[in-house]
Amino acid sequence: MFSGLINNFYETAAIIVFGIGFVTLLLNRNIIKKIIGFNFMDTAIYLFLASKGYISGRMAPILYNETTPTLTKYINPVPAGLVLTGIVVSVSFTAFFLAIAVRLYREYNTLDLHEIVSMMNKEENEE
Amino acid sequence: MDKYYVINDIVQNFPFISIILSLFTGILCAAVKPKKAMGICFFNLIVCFVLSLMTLIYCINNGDYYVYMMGHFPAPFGNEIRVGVLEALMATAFALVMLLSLLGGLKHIFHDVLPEKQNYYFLMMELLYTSLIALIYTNDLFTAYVFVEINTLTACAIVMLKHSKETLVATARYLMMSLLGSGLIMIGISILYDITGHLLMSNIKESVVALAGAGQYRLPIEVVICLFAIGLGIKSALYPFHSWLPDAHGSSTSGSSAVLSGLVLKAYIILLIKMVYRVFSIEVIRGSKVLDILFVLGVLAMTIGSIKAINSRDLKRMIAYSSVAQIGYIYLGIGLGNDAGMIAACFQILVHAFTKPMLFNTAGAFMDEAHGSRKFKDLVGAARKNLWAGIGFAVGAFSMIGIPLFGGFVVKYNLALAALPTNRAVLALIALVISTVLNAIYYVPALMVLFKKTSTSSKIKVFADKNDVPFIFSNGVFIICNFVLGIMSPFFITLITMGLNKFA
Amino acid sequence: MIYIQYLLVAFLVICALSVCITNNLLVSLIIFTAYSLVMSVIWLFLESPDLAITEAAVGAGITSILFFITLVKVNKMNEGDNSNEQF
Amino acid sequence: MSSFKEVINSFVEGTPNTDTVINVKEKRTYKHHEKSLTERLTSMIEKGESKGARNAYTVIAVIMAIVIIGCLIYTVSSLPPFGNPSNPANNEVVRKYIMDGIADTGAINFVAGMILDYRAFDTLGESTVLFIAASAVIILLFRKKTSAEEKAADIEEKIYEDKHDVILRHGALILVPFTLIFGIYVILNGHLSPGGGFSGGTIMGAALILYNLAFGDKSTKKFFNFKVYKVITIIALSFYAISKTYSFYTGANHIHSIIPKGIPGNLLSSGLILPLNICVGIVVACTMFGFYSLFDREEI
Repeated sequence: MFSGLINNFYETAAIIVFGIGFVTLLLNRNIIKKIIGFNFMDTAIYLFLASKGYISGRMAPILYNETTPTLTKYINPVPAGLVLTGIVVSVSFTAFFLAIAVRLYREYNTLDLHEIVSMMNKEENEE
Repeated sequence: MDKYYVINDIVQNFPFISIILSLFTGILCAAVKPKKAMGICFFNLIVCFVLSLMTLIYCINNGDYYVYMMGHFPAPFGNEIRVGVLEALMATAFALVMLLSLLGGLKHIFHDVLPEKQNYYFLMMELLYTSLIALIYTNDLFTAYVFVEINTLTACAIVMLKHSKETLVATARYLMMSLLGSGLIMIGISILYDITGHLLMSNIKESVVALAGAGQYRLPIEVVICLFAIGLGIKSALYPFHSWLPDAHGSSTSGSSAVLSGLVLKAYIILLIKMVYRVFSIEVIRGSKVLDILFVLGVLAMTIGSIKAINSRDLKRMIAYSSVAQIGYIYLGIGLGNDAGMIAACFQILVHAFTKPMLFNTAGAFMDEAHGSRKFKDLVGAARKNLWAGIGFAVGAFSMIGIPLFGGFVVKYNLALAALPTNRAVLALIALVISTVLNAIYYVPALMVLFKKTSTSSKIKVFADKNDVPFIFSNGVFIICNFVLGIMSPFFITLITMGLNKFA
Repeated sequence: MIYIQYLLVAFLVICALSVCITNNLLVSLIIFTAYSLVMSVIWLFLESPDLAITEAAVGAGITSILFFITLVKVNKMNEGDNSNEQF
Repeated sequence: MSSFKEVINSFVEGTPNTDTVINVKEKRTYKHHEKSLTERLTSMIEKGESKGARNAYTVIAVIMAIVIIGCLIYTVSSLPPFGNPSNPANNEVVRKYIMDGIADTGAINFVAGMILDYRAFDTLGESTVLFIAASAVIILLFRKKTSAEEKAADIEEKIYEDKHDVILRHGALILVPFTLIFGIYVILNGHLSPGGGFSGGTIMGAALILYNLAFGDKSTKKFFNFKVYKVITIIALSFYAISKTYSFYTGANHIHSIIPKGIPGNLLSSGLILPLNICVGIVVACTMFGFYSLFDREEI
């Protein structure tokens, strides 16, 4: 098992960062921290995916110094395309979540989600 | 060329046209005034309904599925969508439900959403519909991921469009849980891509079956199945991950609640069913332990969701918790692991999609009578002031409880039949009985409160709110649909069976 | 070469951990920016220049700007104390 | 200067070291800072809230996360080895993308060919995600300013303008054109070299943001306001959707597409990829600047 982990060190690191991001997103009370955790989680997945496309000794999938491509010269282009899509998705979500954070701060004057929820419950009980 | 790729009928283009049309008209909504955006949205939904219905009829006549290439390259090189009876049936039902939910909640949409942002409501709804049908039709895992993200974003947006503090908090929690789910789904797709080398469902299935046969990568496949089940479970509010649902569905405007509970949750479950059949193959799934987990979680959801609903003092929250319980039925059916259970689960998707939006819309109508309050104590006698909504609520409640003539009964009957031959029969039957009793315990008192005679509403003065014609219309159609689903259930079950047979 | 990659990957994990531990939002944002930059270098090592250029522009550029501007905004609201203002 | 102990304390408790780093004005409150562990504990005791259920939830969540991560790490150890050419992922799909990519799409950059031609449906969805996110941020933050507020903003702008940093302005004067041209280069060469619509658009967006920071809102508004944003974005996305509809429709019905592929390697080649890259670039540049502008002053 251990040699497998060392051999796949990019994937291992990606999973560890994914775990840290996952826990930060789930448990941290601060919304900004949650968003950073979400970004960690997503980039970790992209690292995982991108390392799947790498083939040692080959180069980036752009035609170089030849007219007809040689298969053994280039790495796998599929993961790169998927990650490119994913990065844009995650920046969209970051912007959306940050906008919600700004609005929440304006309404409740804090960024602590637990505090916000307890304030909301208190208001509801008062009604 | 494969026979499934041949396009020789104009009808075969319709699923693709409905996806692109809703996307395009959705984008256009950003540029126009709210009333016009509403017109575009309804026009698009009606067109999509007609197109999907024609596709459904074509598929029934044809008796087979076909694959539509999105581009010039066949699988496994390009994207493609796959159209069969089940997909077309769901797309038709979803278009109808969305149309009726929007009509029913129209008054509230124009009341709850700020005037300058109303066109964005219809934009989000259209793009939500795009993502729903794309999720239903797609045959490619990564496309599914992209449209899951669109679905999440638009679903959060229609929650937060109601201008209040409460919806903001609900949106933040909903978004957080959804992002966790998306992360798990994405990493599942990555591992699956790594061990099979494909993103297209049919090709992945071939590889997975071959790998499972050879006994290779047993652990990764097991882990990936669990990741998808948890990820989609979070997004469809399976029991331990349901914490976001009551807030999000309870606080948003009634049209949004209707669409969220009726359609958004269902799309993820349909994706899960597609994965079970078309990505992992049912044999591999049966070999893993995930069905047991889903079964147990389904049973827990059925009971605990109902108990939470009994405890709530708020009409919309009660209906939202009832969704948790109803989602439990679907997972119970999937967890049984046989075809009959899966058919019952699919039928429950249809029944719930037609019942829950009606309940939310009528709840919105009651809230008008109580000056916007959702609390039961303010809603006493509300159904007497708006009898048409009261009838709708009663029909929905009877269906949810499982009284014969309604769809809910057929679902429970079929689930019980499906459970009998399995080794989980006792637990499943007990859960069904307990959950039926619990359903009655909260829906019957709710009905009694709503129809109670009070000093101000001893006589039924008005049959319905004359100013709200769209609601009267949509409620009527919803009631008819509920009866149709209950009475003509054999027809729908035959359709679902046809579709599921072609899935495998 | 492989040792540089080990080092970079270790840096990623350390960055993620330190963001989890620190309580100062500004510090965690700066760490996040550094993380994105290292990530784009790693993508060059993985022979994906498309990703490297996108991550450098999006992750280290726009996302960080958005984070910082949110922080500035929140700070400003705190100073002005106009939190009850409706819009 | 504060003592070492104070520095350590401030690090542990999360309050910034006010004496050394922060000036007096910012000293007052740090509400937007996350509460430190000790603060949380004291507030918990003071309020006397029963946190039993929440703690149980936290413990369960942590256990669940650890189990998931453990399973995943165990899975990683048995996955195909890193960098091996005979992995299952390197199959006939990759072979087709590389060997036939130039003939099929005309793009030298195989990644661009893949995302904008072979798997264009995903990319259409992705651009839509960006558009939806921009709309959602507009919903959340956009507001029409009243005339009084506009006046106040004008005055602020004037004060702000006087204080404008000479270095920033001159730096921006040099940097903005180069950044813009680099962004345009990256977009136009998306099918020939690394980059494409998304990265190029983001670079252009960054250039616009720098311009706005250096020269103020008024000069930006002369060429970029909400109306311009709406029109440009909708036209670009509609063109994207319509052109892809054409290519999907012809593809599925096995009709020959009339779009020429051009000579691979030339700037004007590879069929629809170049126009699509331009569209995506425009949408992304507008959206990124729109995000910044909405966050900064709640308008575009």
